Amino acid sequence: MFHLLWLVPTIPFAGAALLMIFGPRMAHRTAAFMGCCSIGISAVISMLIAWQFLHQPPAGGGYTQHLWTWMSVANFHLGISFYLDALSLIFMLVVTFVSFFIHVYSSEYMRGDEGFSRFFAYMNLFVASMIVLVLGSNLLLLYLGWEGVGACSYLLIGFWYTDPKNGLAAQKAFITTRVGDTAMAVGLYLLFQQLGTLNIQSLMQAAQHQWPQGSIYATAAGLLLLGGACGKSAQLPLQTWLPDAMAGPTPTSALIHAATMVTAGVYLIARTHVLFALSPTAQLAVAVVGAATLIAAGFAALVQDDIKRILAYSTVSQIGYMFLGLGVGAWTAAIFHFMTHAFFKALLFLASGMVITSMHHEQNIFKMGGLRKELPLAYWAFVIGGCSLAGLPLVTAGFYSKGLILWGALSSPVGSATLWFFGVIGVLMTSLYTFRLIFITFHGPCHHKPSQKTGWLMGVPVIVLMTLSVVGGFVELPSYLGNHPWFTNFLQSALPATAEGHAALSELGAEGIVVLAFFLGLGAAWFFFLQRRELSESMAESGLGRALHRWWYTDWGMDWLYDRLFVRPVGWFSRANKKDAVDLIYTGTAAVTRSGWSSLRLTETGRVRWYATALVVGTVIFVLIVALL
Amino acid sequence: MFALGLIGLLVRRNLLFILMAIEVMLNAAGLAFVSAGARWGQADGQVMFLFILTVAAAEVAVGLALLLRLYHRFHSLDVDAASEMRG
Amino acid sequence: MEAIFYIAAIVAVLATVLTVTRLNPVHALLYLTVSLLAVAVVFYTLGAPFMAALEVVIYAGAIMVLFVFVVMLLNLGRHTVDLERSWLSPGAFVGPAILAAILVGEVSYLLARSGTLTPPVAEVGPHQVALALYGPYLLGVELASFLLLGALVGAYHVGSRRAQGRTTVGSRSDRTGLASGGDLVRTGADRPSGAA
Amino acid sequence: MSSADFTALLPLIVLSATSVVVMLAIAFHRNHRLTVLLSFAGLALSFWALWPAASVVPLQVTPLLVIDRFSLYYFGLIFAATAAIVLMSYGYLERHDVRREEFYILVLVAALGCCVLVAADHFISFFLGLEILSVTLYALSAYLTEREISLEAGMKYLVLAAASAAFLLFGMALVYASTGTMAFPQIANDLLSGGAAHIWVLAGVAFMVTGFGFKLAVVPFHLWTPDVYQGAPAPVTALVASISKGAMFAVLLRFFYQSGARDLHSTLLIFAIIAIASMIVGNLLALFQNNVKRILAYSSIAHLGYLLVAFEAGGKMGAAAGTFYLTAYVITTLGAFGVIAALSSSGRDAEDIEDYRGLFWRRPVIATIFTAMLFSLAGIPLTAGFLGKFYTVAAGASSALWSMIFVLVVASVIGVFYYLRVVIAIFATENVPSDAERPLPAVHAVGGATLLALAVVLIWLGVFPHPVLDAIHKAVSGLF
Amino acid sequence: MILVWLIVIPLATGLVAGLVARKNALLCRWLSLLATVAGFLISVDLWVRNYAHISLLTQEQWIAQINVPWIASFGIRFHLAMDGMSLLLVTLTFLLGIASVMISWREIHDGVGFFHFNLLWVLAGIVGVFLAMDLFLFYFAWELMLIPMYFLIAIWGHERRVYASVKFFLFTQLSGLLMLVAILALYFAHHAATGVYTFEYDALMHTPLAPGTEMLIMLGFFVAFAVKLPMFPFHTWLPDAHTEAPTAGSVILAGLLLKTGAYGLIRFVLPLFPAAAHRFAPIATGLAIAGILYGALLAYGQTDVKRLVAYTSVSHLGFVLLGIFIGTPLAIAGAFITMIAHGISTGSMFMICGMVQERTHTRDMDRLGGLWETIPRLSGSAMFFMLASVGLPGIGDFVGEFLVLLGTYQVSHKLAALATIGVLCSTFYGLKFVARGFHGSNRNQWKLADLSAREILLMGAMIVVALWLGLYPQPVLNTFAPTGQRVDQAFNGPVMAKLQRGAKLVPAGVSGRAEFAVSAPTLSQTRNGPRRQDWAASPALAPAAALALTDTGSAGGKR
Repeated sequence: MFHLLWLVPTIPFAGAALLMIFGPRMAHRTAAFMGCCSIGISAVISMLIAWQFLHQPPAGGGYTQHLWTWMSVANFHLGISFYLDALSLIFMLVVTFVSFFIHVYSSEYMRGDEGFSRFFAYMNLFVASMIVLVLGSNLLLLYLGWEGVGACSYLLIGFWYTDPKNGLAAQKAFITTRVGDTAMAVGLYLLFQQLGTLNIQSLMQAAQHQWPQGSIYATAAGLLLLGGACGKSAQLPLQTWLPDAMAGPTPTSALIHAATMVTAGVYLIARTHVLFALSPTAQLAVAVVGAATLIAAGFAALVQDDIKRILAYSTVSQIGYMFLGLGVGAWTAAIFHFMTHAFFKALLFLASGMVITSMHHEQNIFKMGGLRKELPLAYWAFVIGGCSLAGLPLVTAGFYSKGLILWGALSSPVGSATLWFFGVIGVLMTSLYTFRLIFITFHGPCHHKPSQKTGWLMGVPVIVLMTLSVVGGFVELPSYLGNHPWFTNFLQSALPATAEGHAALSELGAEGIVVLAFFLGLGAAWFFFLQRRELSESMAESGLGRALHRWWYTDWGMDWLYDRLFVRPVGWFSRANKKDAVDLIYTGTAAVTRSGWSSLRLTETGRVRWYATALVVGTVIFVLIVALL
Repeated sequence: MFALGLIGLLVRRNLLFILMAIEVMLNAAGLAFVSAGARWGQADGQVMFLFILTVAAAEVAVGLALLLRLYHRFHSLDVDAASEMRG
Repeated sequence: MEAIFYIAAIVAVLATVLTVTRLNPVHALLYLTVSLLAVAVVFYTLGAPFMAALEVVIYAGAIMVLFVFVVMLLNLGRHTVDLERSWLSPGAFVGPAILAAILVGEVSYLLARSGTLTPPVAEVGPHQVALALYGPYLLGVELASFLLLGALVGAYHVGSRRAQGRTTVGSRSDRTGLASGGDLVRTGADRPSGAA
Repeated sequence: MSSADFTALLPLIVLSATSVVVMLAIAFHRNHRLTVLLSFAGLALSFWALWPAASVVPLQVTPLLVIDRFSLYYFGLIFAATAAIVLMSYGYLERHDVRREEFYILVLVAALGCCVLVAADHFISFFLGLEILSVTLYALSAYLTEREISLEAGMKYLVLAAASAAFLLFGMALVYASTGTMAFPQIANDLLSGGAAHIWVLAGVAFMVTGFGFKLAVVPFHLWTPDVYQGAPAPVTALVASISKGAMFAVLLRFFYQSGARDLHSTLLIFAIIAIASMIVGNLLALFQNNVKRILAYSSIAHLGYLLVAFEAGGKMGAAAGTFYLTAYVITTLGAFGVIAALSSSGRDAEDIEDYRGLFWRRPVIATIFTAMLFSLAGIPLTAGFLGKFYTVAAGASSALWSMIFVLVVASVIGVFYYLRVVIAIFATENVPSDAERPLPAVHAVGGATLLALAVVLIWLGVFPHPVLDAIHKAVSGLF
Repeated sequence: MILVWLIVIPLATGLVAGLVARKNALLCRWLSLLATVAGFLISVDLWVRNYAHISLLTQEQWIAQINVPWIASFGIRFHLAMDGMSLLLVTLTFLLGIASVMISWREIHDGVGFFHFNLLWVLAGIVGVFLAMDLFLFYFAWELMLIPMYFLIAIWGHERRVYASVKFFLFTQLSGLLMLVAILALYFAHHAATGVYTFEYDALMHTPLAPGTEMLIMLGFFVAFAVKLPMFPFHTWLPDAHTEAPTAGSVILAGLLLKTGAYGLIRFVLPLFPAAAHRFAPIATGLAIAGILYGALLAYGQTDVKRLVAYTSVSHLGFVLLGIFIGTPLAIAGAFITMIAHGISTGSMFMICGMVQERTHTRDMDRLGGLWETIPRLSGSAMFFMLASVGLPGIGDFVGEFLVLLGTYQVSHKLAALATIGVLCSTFYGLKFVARGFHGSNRNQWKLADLSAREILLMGAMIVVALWLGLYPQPVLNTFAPTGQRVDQAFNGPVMAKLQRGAKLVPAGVSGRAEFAVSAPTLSQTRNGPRRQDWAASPALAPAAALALTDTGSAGGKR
């Protein structure tokens, strides 16, 4: 079965190519069928591969499929080859399955759109790239997928291209992630220069052998890769693009900007965990970035009024958790959270898509309200997804994954109480903004009657994801619940287990605090946004409240800062120098030459006596030369 | 004398005078040859003078013919009258 | 002998100065003739009597006669003098005179640097000249004949009033040109003259 | 004079005989076509006579002329060029209402003058050759006596040429006075021996430079060039630009090489100044000029500057480079002025740049020829001009004249600009005048064929220069 | 002989096509197409037949050559020779030739014959440049290709064609003449050293030169190539020329003419003047970086689509220059791939601009916009090539740029980082191109015809080639490898040898640096890591090492 691995990215890619070439003339039904089918097949193949992986794990925990030589120059050799281990398998499975459901969902959601086949083409291309990203056996192939998903994200954010605002959002996303990619590319050069290869497995081995613990190279490489990860995963300070990315169609937001692509940074760091393990500095940086992001995004989410933006900030915040997990060496916890997050965040987005379609593309939650009765499926999806997101104890997937991360933050040798504390604050915030969203949208008075009902094509994926959001957490039960770390064990061949240090609190005790935080948040949300809504409004109206509101609303003003620092200077320079100042050198030369002409021209007076005079002057000069020499 | 011819050439606007000035210059050059020949006691200088004489005659012939044409054309002997071309 | 040389030389120079500065073409021509005659004397003192003779015969004789013919043909008289006066301001001499002076200065400096001329050694008479001319320089004579041929054809073509080919009848412009040529002042003044 | 002398002089004798025969023919029967035929036949015969002459060279024929391979090469060039001029004049003069036949006598005599210059190794023959050339050129420039500018050109040329000849003579006299000889090789003896009179020679040479410089039209003796080029009838301009300069350059080479004056420090300096100034000034003057004849005049100033770089380089290579460059230049200018002549009408020459607007779309063949000539002037490959420039730069490089080469490079880039201006007009697609707006005269068959032949030679020289290069190498060895 | 055909076919067809066009313009087009296709097939055939042993060409340098005397008195020979690099470039030439003929099918109506004459002659000139191994012949071809190009711009160009064509001509002419002077200087230097007059490439390669002389001669060559490339700050002719040229002209300019500059650097500057090139490398690479960034920023500022694309060329060719002067095998190979890939992608960009202009009669992005709505296929192609230009992995441009950067990093961290920022900047203009040109609302209500079958074929082929280069560039790399190896030996060999002999700066293993593995790569752990580490450990950058060397050289025996 392993040898079918190459089909997993190829089929979506072929689907994308066919859709691009023949799409414009295709019936929407055919296009949808083709799009869903190609992903479906590839999901099935992944499943088969996973089946075999579980039963007959490949020797050494990884299987490499070499397709062809990509480039080979001097001592630089790279292949187009795929590498499958537990880590990539998890990602592959999640990507193919979630995207399959989202494809199915989209076939109804996008119905009637002009660019229907184009949408599926892009989505397929995205899936193909994402799979290449997770399967690439070397960093460059990973980079190919990495950039590929970036491009697809750009294409999909700007999918409704007629509105320039969407285009701007798309450009912002692409450019911001590419800022990170620049760092990552430099990291690649560094790794190759130091270790002589870009093959991930050899690289990891070489790093372990050649670099001592705390090596400066490991730190540099780790930080550069972290830069890339920050860009793609929308972490501080490059997080600003993600909320704007919500300009794309909602399924896109669900798939790319929530479930899969944005977690590529997590995958990258997990993939190259050896480097981070070698460098405490780099690892700490990851953790700090994660912690800072989760708090910052939490505050930003709290004051948004656009339903998708709230979810976007929550995504940023949740990826912050994953980074925190990675940063404290809780590798498997981070991956675990990735998986559950993929489920519940996709669910939330799909549900919000249902709301938005019903509300005639109205996204402002304050113009909604009381939708509980009108849209029960969406409501329950939100409730389940929201609880999972916020970590309702015991019954939701999010609770287990987030708990694992937080326990890692507290207990691992590189972790600390401070990091843990930030995590807990994050839980409070999450619960606060999640339930704020739910209460405002679905409870309270009803402002607008929703119109159309959604069909089963949208309903089924939601239901499936609802299920997964609940049961997805049971693959890893913490010690206080019987200690069944199936997930961690499964990943053992690819990622080391979280090292246990001594913690100030017992796992159960710590978990208790987290649960407390959750309920605190829930309660506060209930109080401020359902029970005494006017209180929250008056708080927002006060001077300080308004300032804070504005500050958070604009994501801590970072867009403004970047605009002043980078965008405007570059734009100004380009515009000011549109005519190319360097050209002045040459036009200047031309002007000098021309003036030479016009002045010399005066010597041609047409008068014969003047000509004779010149003759004589010439003679005088030359005789003078003779006389002087 | 050569220099004087030169001055004449540069100063006069009347083509006739210019031709005369040229004659003076040629004559001066001829004088130089004759004296140089005399210095070396050779006939060559004088032979050269003879040819200069011939040339002077030829130049004057063509020059005066041209002068007549110009005069018919421009009704003037002013050389600057004939300076249509410039620049 | 030397005294004659110097006197003749001074006369030649003075006559040339006058040639250059006279306003009346006829006067200038006469001075030029005087200058040429003086040069003939100089030739004689330099031991070239044959050249002296030729100078008188050809230069002062033939060539000057050509000039005189032209002057007569164009009827250059008083009008020309007026015109020349307007053209010739003393200032016009300054530039050329300075240039010429520099040139003379340079040459004299160079000559002075190299030492003095040796005096003439011996007279070179017509006989020697003839031997040289028709001996080694025979080809030169032939070439001179072609020079004259060229000048002849050229002067004939350029000077001819019927320069036109077969088809032309004596052109009117020519005739009017000749007729109006009588009055130099009027026609000359018609032309835009650049003189200040 | 021995029979060998006669054989050696045969080309010149045939040429002079031709001019006499033509004159007699005119006297008996005035016929334009017959005159052209006779002239052409005479030139062809003279060309043929080079081969018998080649069998006896090198030979000093009387003290005045030396017939060696160098002379013969230039004879050939002059004959061929004159033949081309004669042929292109036919169509040109047919359109003009003048006495046409005398033109050919003058052209033949001018060619004779050039030949004498080329073969001269004595002041007397030098001077006589120069004056034969000058006197005929006065008449030729003013040949179209009904045109004011033609007369003006003749007058300007006469006054200045006579003045410069006087300078030349004066210089010669100084040289003669100090050396006691007028033959170039003997001057070398005297120069090499040094002596007190040395300085006289220097002064003499400096005066002679004026004479050379005037005929070559190099800065600062160049001012007459555009006026004469513009005023003279196009075929005459071709003559002034090609063989007159060619012969002068030949005698320049011969005089300065054989008399040893080239090796004088001051001479080299003077010519370096002249060369650099010519290259820059010539090209700058042409930049935005709108009269094609004047453009070519200014460009000729620059080209002579390039030639002087070869002269400065010296040695066999310099002489050969100069000769090759000159050959290419002669062909090119003949072609260029031939086109102008072919397109000229009776009223005026086709000298305005606007006359050529869209020419390619109206007369592709002649436009292509003109373009080829312009590219050759600009030194673009496939043309002889390119190889000429290449050879010149090579000669300069072999003598390490880097500063001059640098000026050459920069100047020729400036030069490219104004050639392109003409080319742009030729290939312009907008505002192309129709035949009614700006009628183009029919190109005369003879002239057209001549132009085509010139173009073919131009390309041939540009691609397979080998035979000509061989001939030139043999020729310049005669100088040493 | 086959090489002569490669030149003669376009030349002869050009003449014939030019003549028949008056009678039958269509025949002229078909003839031209036939000639370019024939040339393309010949070169592909050469490639396929020789592919197996190209990489083994160590003794015998050339796949094919012809060498006969031409102008014997100067020692000039008609020497054409082809190795892997020229083979690929010739193939590219004919490929883009086909594209140019096809793209002009409907665009050119006036002077069809002369147009195709020029088109084919410029191709012939370019092929000549790529094949000439006699420096005189090289210069000959170098100049020869300018004239038809000039005409293409000056006659069939857009509004400011005269200005642009003259500017183009003057720039290239001046730089070309400087190269001529340099060639001659080399020629005489070689004569002075050996007594032989020759323009032969191989012979001149080993001319002993004093450092100062070598530098000056090298600069002469360099300027010519740098102007063609074009290197900052000699680039200003390019935007004008590219913008004003007709589509085919832009394609050839961007796709081929610029490559002749890079070709010259690889073929002549590095091997002929290794020491001087090493000393000059810091300046050259600095200017390359300046070009990358400056070009990208200026491209961003443009509103004329063709001008925008033109500035991207400045930026991309900066990578080529960077790679060449970094001079490690990786970087040079990367530079070469960039050359090929840039030819394809930017050529296609210009074709797209041409198609847009043909349909809308404007190139102003302020007047375009929203084109996707009416011409999705064309816009899709534009999107693809924009992504190519932006350096999306999987498309040819990325491979080249990545290899260059990877190679650069081994020599200088800073340069690599700056150049990578250049890649980032490419995103700015790329996105602007699509956003302003094709996205947005269709304000002007354009209703246009989408790609015709001919155009689909063209674009499809270009996309396939670009993807092929991006995903499987190995055949190209293998074909280029022997050339790269020789360049590396010539460029780095002497310096390395000196390093080893004299200063002992670097341990002995470094001489193995010249190795240029082309054998089937073993993905498992071919770790030449330690060697690389040497480079890293001694922060002696290749050029810096050379600098250090000259210092030791001047210090004489003190060490």
